[in-house]
Amino acid sequence: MSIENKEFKPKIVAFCCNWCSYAGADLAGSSRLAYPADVKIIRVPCSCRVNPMFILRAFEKGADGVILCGCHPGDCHYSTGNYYTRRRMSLLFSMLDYIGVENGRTRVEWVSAAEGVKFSTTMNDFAKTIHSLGENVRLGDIRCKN
Amino acid sequence: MIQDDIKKISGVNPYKCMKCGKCSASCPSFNEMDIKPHQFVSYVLNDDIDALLKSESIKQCLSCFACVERCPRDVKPGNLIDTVRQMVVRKRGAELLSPEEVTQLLDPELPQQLLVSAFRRYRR
Amino acid sequence: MQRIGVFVCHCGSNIAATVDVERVAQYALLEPGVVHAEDYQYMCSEAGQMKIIEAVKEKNLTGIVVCSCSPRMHETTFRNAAKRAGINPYMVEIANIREHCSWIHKDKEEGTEKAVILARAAIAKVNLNTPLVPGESRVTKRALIIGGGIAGIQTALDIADAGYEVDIVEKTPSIGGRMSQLDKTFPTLDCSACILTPKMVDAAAHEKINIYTYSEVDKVSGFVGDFTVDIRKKARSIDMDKCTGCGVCSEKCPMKKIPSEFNRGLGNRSAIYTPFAQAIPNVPVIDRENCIKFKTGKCGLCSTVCQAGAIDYEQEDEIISEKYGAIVVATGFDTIKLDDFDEYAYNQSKDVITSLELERVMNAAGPTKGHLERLSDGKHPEEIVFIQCVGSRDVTCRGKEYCSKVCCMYTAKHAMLIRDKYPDVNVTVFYIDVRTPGKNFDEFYRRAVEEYNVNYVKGQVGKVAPMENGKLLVQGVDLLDNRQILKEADMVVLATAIEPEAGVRKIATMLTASIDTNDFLTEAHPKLRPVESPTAGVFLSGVCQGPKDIPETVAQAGAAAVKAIGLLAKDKLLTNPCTAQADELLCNGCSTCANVCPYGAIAYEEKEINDHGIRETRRVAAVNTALCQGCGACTVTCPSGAMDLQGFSNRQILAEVDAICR
Amino acid sequence: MQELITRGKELLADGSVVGILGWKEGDFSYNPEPAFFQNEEELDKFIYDGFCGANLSKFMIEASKKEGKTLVFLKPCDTYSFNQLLKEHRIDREKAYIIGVGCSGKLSLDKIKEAGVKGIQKITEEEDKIHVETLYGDKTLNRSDVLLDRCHVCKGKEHRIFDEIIGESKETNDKDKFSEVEAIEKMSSEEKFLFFQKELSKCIRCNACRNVCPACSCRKCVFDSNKFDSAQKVNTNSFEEKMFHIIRAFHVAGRCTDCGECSRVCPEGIPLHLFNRKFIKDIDELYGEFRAGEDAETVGPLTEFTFDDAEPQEAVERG
Repeated sequence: MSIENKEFKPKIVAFCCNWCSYAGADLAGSSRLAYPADVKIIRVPCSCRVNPMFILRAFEKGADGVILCGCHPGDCHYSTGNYYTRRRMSLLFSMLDYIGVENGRTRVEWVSAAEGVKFSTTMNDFAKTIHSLGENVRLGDIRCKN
Repeated sequence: MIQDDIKKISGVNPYKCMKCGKCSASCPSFNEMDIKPHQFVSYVLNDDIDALLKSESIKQCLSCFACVERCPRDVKPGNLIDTVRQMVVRKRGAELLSPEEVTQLLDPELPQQLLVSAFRRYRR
Repeated sequence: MQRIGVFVCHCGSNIAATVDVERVAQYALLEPGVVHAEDYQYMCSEAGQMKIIEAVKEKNLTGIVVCSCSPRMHETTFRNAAKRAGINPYMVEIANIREHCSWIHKDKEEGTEKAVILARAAIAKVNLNTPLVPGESRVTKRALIIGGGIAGIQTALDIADAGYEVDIVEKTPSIGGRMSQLDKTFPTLDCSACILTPKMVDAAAHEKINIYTYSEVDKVSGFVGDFTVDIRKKARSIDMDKCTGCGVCSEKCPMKKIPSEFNRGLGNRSAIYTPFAQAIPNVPVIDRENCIKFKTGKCGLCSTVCQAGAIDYEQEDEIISEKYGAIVVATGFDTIKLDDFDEYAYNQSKDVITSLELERVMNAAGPTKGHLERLSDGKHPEEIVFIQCVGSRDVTCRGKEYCSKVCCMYTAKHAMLIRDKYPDVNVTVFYIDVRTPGKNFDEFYRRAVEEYNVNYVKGQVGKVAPMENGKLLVQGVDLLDNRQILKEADMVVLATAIEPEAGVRKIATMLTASIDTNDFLTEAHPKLRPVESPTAGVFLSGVCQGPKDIPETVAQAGAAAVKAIGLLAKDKLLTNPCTAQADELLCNGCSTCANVCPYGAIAYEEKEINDHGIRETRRVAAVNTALCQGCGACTVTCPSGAMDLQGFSNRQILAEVDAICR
Repeated sequence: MQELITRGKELLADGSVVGILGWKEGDFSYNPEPAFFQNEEELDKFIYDGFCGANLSKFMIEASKKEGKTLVFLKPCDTYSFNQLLKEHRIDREKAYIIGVGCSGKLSLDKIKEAGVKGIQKITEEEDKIHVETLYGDKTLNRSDVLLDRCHVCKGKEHRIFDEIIGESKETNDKDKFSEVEAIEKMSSEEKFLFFQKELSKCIRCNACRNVCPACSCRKCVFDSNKFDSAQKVNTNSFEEKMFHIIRAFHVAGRCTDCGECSRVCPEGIPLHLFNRKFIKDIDELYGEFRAGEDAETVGPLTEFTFDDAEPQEAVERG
C-alpha cells in the first residue's frame, strides 16, 4: 500500500510455454474464466527458455511476482525441457528465499492445454498471494549505500 | 440454509451425481428404506430436506458405506444419510445411547456390523 | 529503427466490448518505432488483411503488431498477409488481447489498460525482430504405421494406394488387432473376420506395404519428413522365408496348456503357435518363456517335425533402422483390469466375463466353438445379465472418467444375438444411459428391445455373488421402478471400459507426441486437426486418440492417411526458423548446451575465429537448424549467453519484460 | 620447494615442457603471486609456501593455446578446478604436465593481521606454528588460527588429476562446510534480507571475484556482452549487484568447486562463497551429493534430471 492509500495494483509477469500453458491460458479465455488483469503473459516456446536473468530483470523493473508455467513433467512438447526448468527454478527460487525475498513471489506451475480452469485458479491464487505480500521492495532498487 | 449445512457437513456435492443408481443397487437396507440412497442426492439437490429429516431411511441405514465405496462419481450418498441422521440426532439429543446402555443391549445374535455401525452412529 | 504498424482488431464485439480499441491504437502511436496505428472490425478478414497490406505499402512499414486473438489462432494468417505485403513474415507479432484480455475482464477500463500494455510488449519485441527465413529439409517418401489393427491396416492401405512405401510395425505375431477378436459387428451384424480378413490379405499382398509383426519400435530420432526409427524384430525362432505355415509344429508341440492371448485366456494354445487361423503372416512364433526347449534345452520336437527346416532356436532379435517421412500411431486399446471391482466377482467366478471375452465365446473359432455356455460347467444358460459402464464414467481411481463409447452398442448387439440364437435365454441389461448416436444405432438398440425383448433396466448392479447352486446372485436396482432387483443369473457380462494399449506412453515419449492424463494421444486441435499430433509428422489413427467404433476408426484411418500423403507428396519442407544460434565469438565450447539438447542438434567444430583481430582456432558450438526445434534449453544453460533463440531472443524477451513492468 | 624447482628445471631442460605455471615472490615475501616461467633463470624467483593459495588451473586456459606443454603446479583442491575446466573443454590435457604439490593448508594474511600482528617483516612456517618477525618483535601463532577459510573445509589431500606428485599433503578439514549456510537459512526472511543487503551493498563491481573464479572462464561474461542489455551497467543501477552475484552463482552452480577464491580476493570482504555454497547444499540435498571437478566426465546436475525431482515449491519450502 502506498502512502496515498491508493489500491495496490501488483505487476505480475507470467511466462507461459507455447504448447501447454499458453494454450491453457487461451482456454481460460475462451471459457471466460476470469483472473486479475495484473497478470500479463509472455509467450516462450518452452518453460526451459526462461532464463533466471528474465525473472530477476522483471523484479528489477518493478514486478511484484513472477510465475512460470509449463507443460506437466513428462508432457513437454520438447520432451525434456520442463525437467531442466524444474531443477533450475528449484535452485533459483531457493536462492531468492535465501537472500530474503519473500517466498511466494515466484512460482512454477504446470498447466496443460486442457487446464483452462487450473490456469485461471492458479492466476487468481497467485495474484492473491502477491496482494497479501504487497509491493516488492526487497528485490527492487533499494540498496543502502553507506 | 439447511441444504448448505448438509452439503458442508457431508462434503457431498450432489451435482456430481450421474444418477446411475449404484448406491441403491449396493444397499443392503434398500427394501426397508422409504427414501432410497440415490434419492437422498436428488432430495438434497431439490432442497426437500424436510422429507429427509422425517425419513425412515436414516434409521435403516447400516452405515456400511457400500454406496460410498462403489459410487463411480465419488458422490458418497452414505455421507448424506449420515449427515441427515446427525441432524436429527442432534436435534433430539435425549435419545442418544450411552456407552453403558450399549453393553446391556448386546446379545450373541447381534450382527457385528450393527454393533460397529451403532458406535459409528452414536459416537458423535 | 523499425517502422511499425499497429492493427487493433475489434473481433466484432469480442474485443471491442471490453477493450477501448481506439484508445489502444492511440496509445500505440506513442511507442517508439510506431508510425501507424488503426483499429478495424475484423482484422483477419480479407478487408482487414488488405488494410495491413496497404499500410505497409503506404507507410513503408518494416514491422507489424496485430492486437487480436491468440497467435495460436491467426498468427499464420497475419504472417501470410505480411508476406503478401512484401515484408518478412517473422516481422509480425501478435498481442493477444482477446483470450488473455477482453474475454476474461469485465471492466472496460481495466481491459483497455491491460490491452495497451500487451500491445506495448509486442511493439517492444517487434522493435528487435529480425527477418527470419525458414530452412528446407527433405522428405523421405515412406511412412511408418505403429500398430497393425484395423486402424493401422486401413491407413497403410490408403497411403500405399497413393503410391508411397509403408511399413507396419505390429507387436503381436499377427496383424488384425482387436477387430480380429470380434465375432459380429454392429449395427449390421456382419461377421468381423469376413470383412477384416480381406483387408489383412490386401495389406500383406500390397507391393508397397511391408509388415513387421512380432516387432516393436525401439528408438525414434529425427523430425518431420526425416525420422529415423529403429525397429526391433523380436526373435520369432522361425525362419519366415522357409516356413510354409503347415501348422504341424503347433499340433505336435507338447506344451499345450498356455492361455491363449487371442482367446483372452479362455482357451489354450501351444508354445509354438499362430494366434489364430487367419493370422497374417501365417507363420508361427515360439513363446520362449513357455517353450520346453528354451526352458530345459530338451524337446526340440517342432524342429524334428518341420519338413521345411524353418525352426531356428538360435535366432536373435534383429534391429532394423529405417527412415520415414511420416509416422502414424495406431496402437489401439485394451480393456481395463477388473481387479479393483470386487463387487462383480470377476476374479471369483468363471461365469462372470467381459464383453470381449463373450466375443470369443460367441465366435465359432472360439473356446466353445461358438456355443453359448457357462464357462464353469458348460451348461446352457437360462438367465444372462449384462452390466454396462463397468469402469467407464468412473471418476474414482478404479475406473476411467470418460465414456468408452462402444459398450452400449456392442451390449445391444450381444443381447440381440443371444436372443436371436437362443430365444429361451432371458437377457437383462443394466444401464445408466443408453448412448446410441450414430447411423442406424438407435434403431438397432430399439430392435433389441422391441423385436428381441431384451430387458433393459435403468439402474446399476451393486453386487454379484456366486451362489452354492452355481448361479450368480445379481443385486441391482431399477431406478424407474424404485425397487431393488435380485436375479439368479447363469452368466454376467461386464461392459468393461477400454483404455489405450499399455505401451502407448513409451511410444508417445519416443515421438515427443503429447498424451493426455488418460494416455490418449492429444490431437493438434480437437476440432480442426483431429488426426494430427501437435508433433509435426506424427498422425493419429483409431482408438489411440480416443474411444471409437470400427466405422469411425476406419474414417479416421483414412483421414490420417490423407494427412500423411499430403506430407509425403512434398519434396521439401520448410523448417521452423526460430532455432537456436551460437555466437561464435562468445562460445566457450564447453558442451553444456549439447548436454541438454533433446534433439542432438548441437555439434562442435574446431574453427578459425577472428575475435576482434585475435585469430585463433576455437572449439565452438554449431546448431544444425534442421534438427533444432527451438525449445531454448541450450540458451539458458549457456553461461556466456552465446546461445540465443531466433524469434525469442534474450533481448526480445527482456524487452517484453521491460514493457510489461514499465 | 627446492625439489619443485629442480624438477621444473629438468623438465625445461629436456624439452618436455616449454613453460611453467607457478608462484613467485611478490612485493613482500608473504604475498607471492602466480607467475609464468619460461627459462631456468626465471625459475630462481619461484616460490612455494603457505601463502601460495592462488589456484593456477585457470591460467591453463591461456597456456593451452601455446605450442608445447606447460608444467603446472596444483594443490589437491586445485585439481578439482582443473578437472572441471577439462570437462568443459576449456583446457587441453595434452598441453599440461601436472605436478601435484603437497599442501597442509594455506595461510591468510588477513587473519594474521586480524590477530593483531603489525609491521610484518618475515614469516616462517613450522608444522603447527607460524613465526612472524615484525618491527615490534617476534610473534608465534597457531597455524590453524590463520588458515584460509577454505582450508577449514578442505576437500582432502588427494590430487584428482596429476602426472606426478611432489610433497606430502595434510587434510585440514575441521569445520562443517554448510554451517554458515545453515545459520542463514535459519534466519527470518527479514534477517536474511538485511544480511545480504548489508554485504552486497559493499560491492564495487571490481569483478575480482569473476576474474579469479576458475569456473567463470567465459571468453566474455554475459554482464559484458550486449546479449542481455546488461553490459556496462555497473553504477547506473544498484540492483545490478544483486543480479550480478545471483546470476554469477547460478552460472557456476554445479560447476563451482567451492575453491573459495571469490571470497579470498574480494577487496570488500563480501562472503561470496555463501552464494555458491547454498547452491552446492541445495544440489546435494535435492539431487544427490555432487562434487564438481571430482572427475572430468560426469555431467553437471543442471544438465541432467530425474523424472521425480522435487518441485520448485517443495525445494523452497523444505526448509
